[in-house]
Formats: sequence, structure tokens, C-alpha cells
Amino acid sequence: MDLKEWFANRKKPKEDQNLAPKLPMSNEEYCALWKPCFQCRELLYVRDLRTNMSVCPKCKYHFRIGADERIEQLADEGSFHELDAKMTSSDPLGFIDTESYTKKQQDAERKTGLRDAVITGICKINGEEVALGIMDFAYFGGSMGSVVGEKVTRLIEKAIEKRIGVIIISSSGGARMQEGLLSLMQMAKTSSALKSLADEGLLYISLLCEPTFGGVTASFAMLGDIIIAEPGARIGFAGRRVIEETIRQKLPNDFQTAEYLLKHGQVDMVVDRLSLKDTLGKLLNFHKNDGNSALAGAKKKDKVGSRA
Amino acid sequence: MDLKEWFANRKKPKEDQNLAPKLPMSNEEYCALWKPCFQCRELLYVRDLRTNMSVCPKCKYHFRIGADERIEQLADEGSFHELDAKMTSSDPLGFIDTESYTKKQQDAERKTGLRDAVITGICKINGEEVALGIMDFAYFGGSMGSVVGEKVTRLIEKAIEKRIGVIIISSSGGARMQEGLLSLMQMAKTSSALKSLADEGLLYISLLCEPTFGGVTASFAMLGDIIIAEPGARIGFAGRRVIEETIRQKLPNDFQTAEYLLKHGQVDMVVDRLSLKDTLGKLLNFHKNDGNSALAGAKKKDKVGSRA
Amino acid sequence: MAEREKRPIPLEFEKPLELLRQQIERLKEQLASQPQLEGDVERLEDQYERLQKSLYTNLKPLDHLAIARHPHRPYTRDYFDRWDPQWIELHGDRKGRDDDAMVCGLLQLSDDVKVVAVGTQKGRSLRDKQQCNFGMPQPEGYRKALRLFKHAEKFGLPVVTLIDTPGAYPGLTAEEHNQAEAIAVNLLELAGLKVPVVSVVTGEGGSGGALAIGLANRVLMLEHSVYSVISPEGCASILWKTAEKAMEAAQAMRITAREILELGVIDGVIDEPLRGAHHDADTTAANAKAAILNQLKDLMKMSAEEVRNDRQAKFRAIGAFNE
Amino acid sequence: MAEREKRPIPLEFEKPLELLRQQIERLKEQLASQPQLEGDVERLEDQYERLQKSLYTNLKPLDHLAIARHPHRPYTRDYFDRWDPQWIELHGDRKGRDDDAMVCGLLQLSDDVKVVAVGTQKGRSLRDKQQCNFGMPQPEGYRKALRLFKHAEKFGLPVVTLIDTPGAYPGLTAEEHNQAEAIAVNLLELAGLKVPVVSVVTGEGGSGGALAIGLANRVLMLEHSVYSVISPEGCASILWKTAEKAMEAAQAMRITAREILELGVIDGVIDEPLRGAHHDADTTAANAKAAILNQLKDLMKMSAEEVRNDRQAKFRAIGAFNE
Ligand SMILES: [Zn+2]
Ligand SMILES: [Zn+2]
Repeated sequence: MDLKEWFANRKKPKEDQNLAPKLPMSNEEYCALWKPCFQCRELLYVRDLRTNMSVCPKCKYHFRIGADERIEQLADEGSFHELDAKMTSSDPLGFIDTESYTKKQQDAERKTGLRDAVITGICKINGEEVALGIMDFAYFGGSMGSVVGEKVTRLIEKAIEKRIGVIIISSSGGARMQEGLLSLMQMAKTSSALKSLADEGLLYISLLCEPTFGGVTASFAMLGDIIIAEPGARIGFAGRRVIEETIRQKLPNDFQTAEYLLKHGQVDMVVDRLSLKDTLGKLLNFHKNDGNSALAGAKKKDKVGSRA
Repeated sequence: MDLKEWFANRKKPKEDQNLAPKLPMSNEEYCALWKPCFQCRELLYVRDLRTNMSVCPKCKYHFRIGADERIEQLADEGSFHELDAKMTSSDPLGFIDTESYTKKQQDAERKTGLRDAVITGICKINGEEVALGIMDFAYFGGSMGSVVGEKVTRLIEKAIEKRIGVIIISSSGGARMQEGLLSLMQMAKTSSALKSLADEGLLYISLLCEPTFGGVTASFAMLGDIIIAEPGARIGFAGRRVIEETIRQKLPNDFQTAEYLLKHGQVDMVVDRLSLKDTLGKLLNFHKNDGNSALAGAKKKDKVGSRA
Repeated sequence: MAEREKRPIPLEFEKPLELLRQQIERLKEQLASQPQLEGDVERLEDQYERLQKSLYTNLKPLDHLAIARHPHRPYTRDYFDRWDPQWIELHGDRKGRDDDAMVCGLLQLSDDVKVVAVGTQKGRSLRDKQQCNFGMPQPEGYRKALRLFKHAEKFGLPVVTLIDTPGAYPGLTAEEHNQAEAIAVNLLELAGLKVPVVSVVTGEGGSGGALAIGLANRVLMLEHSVYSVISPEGCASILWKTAEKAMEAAQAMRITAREILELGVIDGVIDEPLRGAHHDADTTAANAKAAILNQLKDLMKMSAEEVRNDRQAKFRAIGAFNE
Repeated sequence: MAEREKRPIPLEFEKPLELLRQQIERLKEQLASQPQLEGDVERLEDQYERLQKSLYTNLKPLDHLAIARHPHRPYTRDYFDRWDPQWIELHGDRKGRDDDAMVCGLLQLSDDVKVVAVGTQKGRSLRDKQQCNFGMPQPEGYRKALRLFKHAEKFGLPVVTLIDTPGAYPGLTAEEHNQAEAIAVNLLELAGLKVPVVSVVTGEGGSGGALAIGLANRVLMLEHSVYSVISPEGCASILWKTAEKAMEAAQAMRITAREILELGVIDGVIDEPLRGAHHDADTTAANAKAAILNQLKDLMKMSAEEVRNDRQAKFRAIGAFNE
């Protein structure tokens, strides 16, 4: 019996599993090593998958990945210096639904090792220094509360201070309900910081990953000078179900996918994760201030700018 | 026999006209006094029609009017001072189709009393000084050649010099073919002048009248801070027939009418000619620099503007 | 502009009050034949006053929400018409649509204050409501608003926005036309605007669709209006797995004007007439206008740079965290 | 990016040349068995050279137009691919559509010149052609271009545009989405742009739809390209009442590169390889690149204000009138 068959058997009722008594490891051990592709169902060896940047070698399905793996894939080795690592939310509303927000946060931290849904820092990508923010969907569905808003804003401010570009990698269900209106206001805070960045003529690249919705899409995620989406990622403002309930009709199958957004002019490009670092490096390099030195004069906006 | 019947009879074959032998004037004389509405067919007494600003009192059809009548309707009495009255085209290509461009221009001048398709000047509207340009469709279908482009550009430059607003009333079939690429470049010239006007924070109101198409629509006519259309006016880029031939389908009846444009977000308002002067006066007054004196500080763009 | 007399529509929590009112009216009818009932009438009227006061000083979040959503509540056009009967409406995004859910115009707010005014509009009749998409703007609506913000900046006019929307419209073409971008760009551009911006939440402040015209130097709320990151019903169905827990969600999220003032997100609460704005639109409009002019008085003294910095600093400071 | 070998498509006016070529080839086949024919071959080849030269030094306007519209003529992507095989394409207007008739990207034009490049694209295969709408952009295409112009300005990058379009698309939604405004706004914004802009008409420069990306500091035309206010066919059917008078119209309007250079509207003509760009895309692309870099060299020394004034002054001066 090969591993594929065995895996298929796992889906059968318990009693059938007796047929594989000689299996040398427990299901848990096995699953830690092998994992089926969400899209093509191919069984993938976890270590190979990680080597392939968590992209299915068969169907190119892009698995959702954590901030740590993302840093590993993108930042030049050892170059990432985290900012505001200790920041945590303070439960400003004393929010309780079925359990308290504080308790839920503690659970999320224990499960993910993260203190909130974004990691920020300064690093180099192919030698180019950049301010990098990475949302992690594993923590509270990547939702934006005060900590995400504050860390993203500080990251942008740090970029202005250092006169470098910003890359933010989004993956989020939207605003964090448990912080009420404070969460909504993070949309204003981060967008406002990006206005200051734009006025300084610094580059901002937004990368949209599976999934990016709600208040994150409707603020910093859609404000990139260049917007890149990962293949297959679902991106939108309202959720598919809400829209279907509102308009009472079925939506196209590829609705709100990266490819759909490309067709509808919303993203600049859809980039495979395997060539992502190279693309980001090229874009950073292209927008570096040191090129086109002959044009330096035209960049001084003090003369004409005052009439704009 | 009443006048309406008589007019209906005019459409019958010649011999029938003998039935009205006692008519005290010739057809020509009669037509100079009476005119049927293009839309509702109502017979209108020409002097009354003019008193009613050439708007049919019954169905509100807005007759096409000349630059002279427009000035009479809009400018405070005696306030209009014409600019560049003597400018004429020079036939730069020596253009000849069935006859020469020069000959056609002479014919047009004799027929209309105009030297080209736009009249420009400075006037007051309800006491507010403004630079006013009025296209006249009667001359070469209101087409834009070098003279229209130059006069409109000088008008805008005069407004910048005097720090007053600009109103341009468009009615045009598009660019003037007989001046070749020079005509096309008038789109660039006028739009460029409007960019300078905009940078000075001066108001530009564009009024679109029956018909406005092609290169005029695609340059200064669509660049108003506020865009007003006259009821029923047809406005667009491409002509209806060209579009129907291209897409091979019938277009909606109201396609490219002022009202259709309003629905499609292209004009700010559709204003009846009878209240046009009042509306323009209010808009000029509203955007005058002397109001909101307390805000004068915020208007100085020298501080923040340099970062825009 | 004249409105026909509207039949009052009592809210759920007002039912006891309504019953009492009917009782009093019945008694009054009998008063002619039975003058001895006069004492009862007085007693009941007294009771009515006390009940009314107690009801309105102990409103629950969902009661505020009910008032904020009351079908007779004044909408944006009702304010504009009262503030400047001669106001000039401007239409369209210039690129394909005029969104009736977003109303924009030029208003003379007082003798010496002209403003560009922008607000979401819900619509009164069924036809109006549909035309206004129940107050839910499409991307084109936000882009029309942005066009007017830029107009205001160009001519040095302050901006006033009125917010009363369940949220941005969740529809197919709304997504295709990039609803998220329309909102995000408004946030970015409002942040940098060189003229004063004052916003008033007049009814429902629904999520990003409200904030898209609410990134202002000063944000005010009418007494019974609400402002929330998600509707209580939406929050309840996600966190409690049932929309019926909307009361709990509303309580937990703190959506009322007073609570949000305490949170430090807004700058003031505007009084409504007794029993809510819909009982006296004129007074409500007058209160709102006075409050706006009061804020503009200070803001209009600032330079372009100051007014922008003031706005950015306000939102920069919002958030609660430990480090 | 590799192109498959294309079968040559001779143009109408090239027919005599083509006949001569076939004759020469037939003779050459017989050469092995009949060596005495060698003189005839040489004579015919000589004749061929002379005929070719005479044909190409006496081209009529419609001959240029035919070359400009040749189905093998290099299109925008052919230039971009040759100029920078690593160029990065950017897509979309951010508001609903990515118009394939307008191609935009970031190019390293030379070791020290990076540019934002924008051009209309006609499409080669039938499917491509349809996708690119035969090179006729919709409003969204012009707005995508504008987005990139603004991008260039923000990052101090010069702009290069390539023009090859019959014109802006005359369609229903194109009008609904305000084709005229899209063009007009590009003209206004290009006039004010603070970075250098160089445009090259590579094929057909069709009316306002061409000018919308052609308001540049320097405008160049390829030798056989044309630029006109209306297509010769369109002009003929209006003024002569029949499209068959296109030749007369083309002559009267002066649509060829040399004539337009004389008119003072453009700044230079770029040589094409013998018999037109489609016979040697590599050389054509190299010529165009050299010409662009040559113009940019001067422009890139100007300040933002100078470069803008230079552009505005150029168009300010165009026009012919008496006063
Ligand atoms: Zn797979
Ligand atoms: Zn009529």
C-alpha cells in the first residue's frame, strides 16, 4: 500500500483503518510529514513543500504561510530587524462575547507564538533596504486592531525617517471587532501615514495574499504605488456571502481572485511566490533615488510644486 | 384658416398653395416671423421666441443660438468687451477639397458675419467679472482650428492676468479638418492653458450646448471645475453613427443627451436657459476669493503645497 | 422641499409611552361628559412625563440604533435644505455614474461661511430608497465625494460631511469597480487635504463606508446616532453565531455617541430634541449647524499646513496598546 | 518573445517590385543549367535596386499609411521587449478595467536611464487584436496611462510614449465612461507634468486618441508613420462625401512625418530600414531608442519647472492665423 492509498483510507470510517496496522507512525506524526494540496489533492511531503516556498509543485497552489516563513523567503539572510516586537493590545473595551477578548488573545498567542497579527521590521531584499510589514492570518484572522494599526504606522514613519521604501504583505479578514471603533480608526491612521510617505516620494509596494478583505483592503492594502497579488488569493472589500445575500444572485467562480482583480484593473500584477523576491528586488532597485542622476533637477519640487 | 393650418399647407405640393391667395406676405417674410418648434412642432412667433431666450414655451426645446444672442442673454448690459475680434485663419495647408478652404471661410463669414467659430471677451455676469468664450455652431459647425484654439487660449491667459474666472460655452462638431494636425494641437494648447488656470486656483465653468463633440469635448469642454449642460443638448466624443457602425447595435434613444450624461456622472447639472444667468452668477459669486476671509490662511499653498 | 405631515411611527421601546398616550386621549374624550375624570388625566399626564424622561435617560444601545434608523429621521438633504435653501447640487464622478447615495453641493452655511458639503443619503419613499440604494454608496459615490473634496481644496473652501449609512454597498459591480480602493483613496486624500473638514454622524455611521467621508479635523455625533466598525447584527452573527445577540454585540462594541466620545474618537455630541431628531428636524438642523460653525471658527484660523497637521495628529493618536 | 518567421506581405504599391523579385528568382533557378543568363540576372537585380529606390523616394501619403498599417509592423511590445527584455509591466486603472490596448511598464532604457513607458498596442493574432481592441483604447486605458504618468512624476522618472492607434474607441461604454474626459484630463495633466516626456509616433497617430499620450516635450515620428486629425477615409467621407477620395484627403491634410515636421508640430523623424520597419524590427527599435535617448539627454538636465515650461511653450506656439 503506497502512502497515497493510505491517506485515502484515512478518510474511511475507523474500522477500515485496521487494514493498515503495520503503519510505523501515528496519524499525527504522519500529518506532520505529509499534507494534501488544498487544490489538486496531491499528497505533498511537508519538507519539500517548504523548500518550494509552500507552493504546490503540481498545481501551483499557494499555501497560506506565516510571517516567519515569509521573512525567510524574502529578507536577505540575517538582515531582518524587528520593530515593536513587544507591542500587545490592551482590550480597551473590556470586550466579552462567549469569552473575554483578553482570554482569546492569550489563546491566540499560545497557539501561534505571535503577539498580534503583524510583524514589522527593517531588512534588505536583494541588497535593497526596505521597511517590511507582514500580516499573519493565523493570529485572529489577521484582523486589524490598535496594534496592527500602530505597528504599520510606525513602520511607515520609520521608512520616512530612513528615506527607504515600504512593503506591506496583507492577509486579513478585516477590522478587529473586539476593539470597536478604535479598530476602524486604524484605517484612517495607516492611510494618513501613507499620505505622508507619498508626499516624500518614497515607494510603497503592497502585496495581497489569501485572503485580504474589509478594512485592510479598504486602507493600506489598496494604496500601493505598485500592487501585487499572489496567484489565487481572494481579495475584496465585502465578503462573497454578504454580496450574494445582498444582490441575490450567484457570483462568478473566479470572483475576487487575484486573476479577476488583474482583469478588472485593480492590481498591477500577479506574481508567483517563487519569483516574488526577485520581482520585489527589481522594483526596489528601479525606484532607487540614485539612478537617473541627470534627472535630479526635475525631482526638486520646490519650484513648480508650490503651484500644484 | 389659421396660421397653423397655413403652415401645414406649406408642406403640401405647390398647387395647394393657391388655396391661400389672400395671404398678405411672401413665404420668406412669413418664415422670418414664424417658426415651428423642432421638437413639438408648435408654431412660434419669432419675436416671442427670442424674448423667451429661444426656448420653446410649450416643450422647453432649446433652440441653437448664436454668440450674439448668448452675450445678450448672459452679459450684464454693455459690459462685454471683445478680445481678438480681428483674428482670422490663414489656411496653413492650402487645403482644397471640392473648393478651397479660403473660399469656404469667406462664404461662412458672409453668411454668419463671424470671422471664426468663437467669440471671446471680458464681461460681467450679475456684477461678477468673468472671461467669457462662446462658440458659434453657425461658422464651420463650430469646429476648432487655429483661431478657436488661439482665442480660447488667450482668453484663459487674460483671466489669469486679471485673476478672474472663465466661462466657455461650447457648441462644436470637433476639430477643423482643413487645418490638419494644427487643429488637433489646439486641444493640447487649450488644455495646457487650463492647467495653468487651475494651478492659480481660478474657476472654470464649462457650458455644453447642442451639439458638442470630438476634439472640443475631449479638451476644454470636459475640463470645467463645474460642467453644465443645456437641456436636450447632444454631447459626446464619437458621433452616434460612427458608434453604431462600430458596435453594430442600436443605441438608446437618449444616448449622448445632456440628461444621459447627468445620469452617467459626466456633468454637474442640466440648467434651463431661462435660469442660466442666475446660476452662473451664483457660481461665480460663490467661488469669489473675498468670502470665507477667515480661511485666507488655509489658501496660502506655499507651505504645504510644495509637498503635494 | 415642503414635507407632508408624517404619521408618527413609535419605536419598540416607546410602546408603553404610546399606550399611555392613547389612554390619556380616551380619557380626554370622556372629559366633556365626566368632568370628574380631570384629576385622572392630570395624573396620567404626569406619569407620561416621568415615563418619557426615564425611558430617554436609560436608552440602551439598540434603542439609540432604532432612533438612528427611524424612517422619519432627517436625512442629508433635509439638513442641506434647511441650512441653505439656495444650495447648489453638483453631480457625478465624471467617469460613468452619478451615485444618488452620495449628495454633494455648495452651501452658504452662514453669512461669512461657504462650504462644500457632502453626505450619504438614504431616501424616504421606496422609490427614493432604491434610487439612493438605501444609503449605501458605490465606489462612484466615494469618487464623486473625492472630486468635491478636491474642489473645496482648490477654492479654499471648508468641507462639511454628513454621515448616515449602513455601510458601503456590497455588490458585484461595486467590487469590480474597486470599492476598497475608492474608500482607501478617500482616506489618503482626506488626510492630506489643505482645508478644514468637519464631519457629523447624523444617523448610522457604518464601518469603512462611513469613515470614507469621516476623516475630519473634528468629528461630531448627534445624540442618538451610532458609529461602529460593523453592524451589531453582523458582529453578533460572527462572534455569537446568531444575529439575535445584536443587543449584546451593540453593548460590547460601544456604538453610542456618549460612549464613543469617552473613547476619545469623536470631539462632541450634538443634542437632539426630546424623543429624537425626527420629532423636530428644524431644531436638529439648527443644532448641527451651530455645532459645525463653532468648530469651523477655530479651524478656519489655521494655515493649510496647520489644518492638515491637526487632522493627521488627531487620527495618529487613536489606538490602545501596551508595550 | 521570440517571433515566428512571418511570410512577407507585399503592399499594393510594392507589386511591381514583387513581380521583378519573382522573375529574378526564376532566372536564378535556371542559372545552373544556363550560365549565360548571369548577365540577365545582374541586369534585373540592378533594375530591382533602381525601382526600389525610386518607389521609396516617391511614396504617396497613402503608401506611407499602408506601411504604417502593415500587419507586420513592430508594435509597442516589440519595442519594449527589445529595449529591455526584463521590463516590468504594470496593469490597470485601479477602478474596474485593465485595457490591453494601452501597455504600461517600467523600462531600463540604457545603463543610466530608467523610464516609465506607455504605448498603444494593436495585437498581432486575431485573438490578440480583439483583446487589444485593434489598438483603440477605452477611457480606462487612458486612465491607466495617466496613473503611470503620475507614477513617473512621483519618482522623478521620464516618460516615453509610443503612439500607434487608429484612435480612441468609439463604443457605447466608452462614451458612458466618458472617453472625452479621459482624453482631456490626460492633456491637462501631461501639460503640467514635472518630468520629461518624449513621444514617438510609431505607426498611426489617430486623432485625439493619439494626442492623449502625445503631449510631450519632444514628439518624434518614424519615417513611414502618419499623424492626422482624422483618418483620411473619415475626412474624405465628410468633405468629399465618399471614402474613396481618401488619397485626396491624405494629400490635403498632410499626414506624413516629413510634412508634419515642416508644419513645425514635431521635432524629428526617425529613419526606418529600407522598405519599412517591418523588414527589420531590431534596427527600427535601435533607431527609435537612440533618438529617444538623444532627446532625453537634454531634457533630463532641466529642472521640474523648466521641463514643464518647455512642454507648455511648445504647444502654446502651434497654430496659424492672421490678426
Ligand atoms: Zn496542488
Ligand atoms: Zn416645442
